[in-house]
Amino acid sequence: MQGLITYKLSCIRGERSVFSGLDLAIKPGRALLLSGANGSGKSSLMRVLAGLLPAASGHIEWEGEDISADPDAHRARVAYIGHADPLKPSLTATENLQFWAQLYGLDPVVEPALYQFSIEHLADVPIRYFSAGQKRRLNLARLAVGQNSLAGPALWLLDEPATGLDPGAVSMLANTILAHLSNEGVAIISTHGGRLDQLIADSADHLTLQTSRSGAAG
Amino acid sequence: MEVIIKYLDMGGHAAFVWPALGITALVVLVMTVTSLRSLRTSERALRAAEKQAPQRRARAQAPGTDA
Amino acid sequence: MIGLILLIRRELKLALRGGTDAVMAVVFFVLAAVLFPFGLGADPAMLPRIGGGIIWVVALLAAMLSLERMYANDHEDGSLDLLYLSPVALGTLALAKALAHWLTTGVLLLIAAPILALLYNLPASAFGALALSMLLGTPILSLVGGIGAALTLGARRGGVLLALLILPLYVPVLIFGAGAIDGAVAGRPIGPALLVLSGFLLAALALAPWATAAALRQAIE
Amino acid sequence: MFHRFANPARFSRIATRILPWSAAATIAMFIIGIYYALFASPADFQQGETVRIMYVHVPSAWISMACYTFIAVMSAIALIWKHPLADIAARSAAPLGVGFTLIVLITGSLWGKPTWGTWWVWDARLTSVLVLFFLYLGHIALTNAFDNPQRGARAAAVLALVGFVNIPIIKFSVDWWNTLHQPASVTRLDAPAIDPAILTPLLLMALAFTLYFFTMLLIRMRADLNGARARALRLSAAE
Repeated sequence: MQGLITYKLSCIRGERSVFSGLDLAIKPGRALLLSGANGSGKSSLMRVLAGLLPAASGHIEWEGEDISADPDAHRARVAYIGHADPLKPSLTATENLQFWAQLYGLDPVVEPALYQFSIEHLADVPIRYFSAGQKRRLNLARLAVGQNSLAGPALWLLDEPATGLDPGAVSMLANTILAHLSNEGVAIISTHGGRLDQLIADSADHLTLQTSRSGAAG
Repeated sequence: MEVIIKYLDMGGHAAFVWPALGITALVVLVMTVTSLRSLRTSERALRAAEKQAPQRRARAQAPGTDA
Repeated sequence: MIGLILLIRRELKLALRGGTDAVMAVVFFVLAAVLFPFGLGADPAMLPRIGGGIIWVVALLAAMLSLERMYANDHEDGSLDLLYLSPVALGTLALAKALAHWLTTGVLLLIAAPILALLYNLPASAFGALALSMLLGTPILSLVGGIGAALTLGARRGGVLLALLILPLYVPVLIFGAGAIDGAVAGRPIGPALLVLSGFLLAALALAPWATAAALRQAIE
Repeated sequence: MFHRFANPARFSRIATRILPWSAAATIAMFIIGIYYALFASPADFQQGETVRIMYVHVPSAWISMACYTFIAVMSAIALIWKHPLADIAARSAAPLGVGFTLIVLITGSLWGKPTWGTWWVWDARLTSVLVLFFLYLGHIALTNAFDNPQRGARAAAVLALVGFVNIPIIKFSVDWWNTLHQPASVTRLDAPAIDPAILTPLLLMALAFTLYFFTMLLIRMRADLNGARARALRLSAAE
């Protein structure tokens, strides 16, 4: 079991090099906690690993296979949480979750996921009445939807997932992540430190991205 | 003199021929001036940037060249 | 295919619950067309001659009103990233978006068009040409418009820019759409114009999702 | 072939070496071309002296169309091979396209008044060129509409290709529309054989315009490359 490995990965945003020569190796069942100052390239790295952003150079392997060999298969194994919550204000919590589950070919029974993040009482409430923290919980509940099926994504890419969460919700998130890791899943989590790091510390490695010193990518 | 006036008159169509040629010359001139000016400003910006970062990567290339 | 249906259903649901966008487009359509006689005079002999062209020009502008939001919401709230990561191809997404846009805009314009035909005193023989040309032409507006909407994602001054990009590309639809109606008013055969419109529609169905997908790909990066 | 110029730094060096020559050739050709166009050629027996407008009008029309084709080809290269120089070439050519299209429209109008008796005819060609003009403007506006220049370049590349597919369609539509609305009242210059006395200055001016386009393109591409390099240097210095 090899998990996720990157070789000499580099990324250019606009005309600026955000990181270069990045080597990572994460075994199944482990998480990587990614820290670094603003602009150090955490989000860009997440997007490169998800396949949303092409790498300027280097390559990424999953279980020993280059992901560019089969991008569709790679996308199918990725669960991505970005900065924004991709939820539609006019749809209810259930409808929002169900849409993503169906689009990703996952089991559209979403109640357990709502329970997992303690928002089951909001199941039929349109998102426009949600607070920012509640929206975040619902977005994270997407992770729980596919979790227990074999088809569920194996690679979780969580870009500052704990933003706006109260301590209770952070524990729920930590439990969800730990359950994922115990299923031999891989998670990469960008963070600015805090409770989440402590809660999953036993299963996680740390990496601090340095702000890129070379602005030119020549 | 006669010849010149007759020539400038363009067979009675001076009001069309000369403006047409004049506007063409004007557009060509504007394109030339803006192109040259952008080259000048870019060279100035490049020199200023090179002075700011002389110690490091003085021969840095434009981005994306190693992709 | 399942993805296509799923996406269209979502768009329609969002349009139904969310917004008055579609209704506004139709109101604009009628209102703008009503303005022309005030400017041009209401000579009952002239109105049928210019009616087809005006209805089509106004339809182009009305269809464009809601184009800007086509992908913008999904772009802003991160949905576009997830749509891209899903097993559904971007081309399918583009097709679903265009079809949903047509169902919420083009179809309503199609329904409202006979009202304008009455106001413009079009002869009864032209109603068929009007309906058919709108039926064939408005989906092209949505398909080609989708390219523009995807291209201007995240741009400054997106709305005006979108108009600048898309209106020149709409010229052929305008020519043949209005041509069919004019032909019917003047008693010429309308078949050729409608056939050409169908050809455009097929070409747009084949090529526009592809171009939109390429544009979306750039927007996601 | 691209690999020879693939490296922007090498391109800059080559461009620097070519520029004086192409600039000199442009000036020389303009002098010869203008001499032929204005002095060494007779007036057309049908159109009289207004034929002299043609010597700038027709070459500009050729360049304006060739320039769009050039942008489309460069856009395809930029999208398929992600070549940075292709983006820069397309971006640098577009304002020149606007300039030449503007010349075509204005000189066409000034030629039309004495020849057809009106400043503007909704003639198929004129209308197509007008649409081309708007396509150029849209291309430039889109290029500059984003904070990330690369995003602008790629979006504009997609637009250029979409526009390129559309130009024949627009042309054909306008032809059709024109036959419907406008009886063919305009006798055009498309005589079977053009008098060599007219053809010579025409070709000379076309050559001059082409050289001019090429020279300006090199200048603009160098300016663009310098700017990108300066931005990259400043970013590295700021960190």
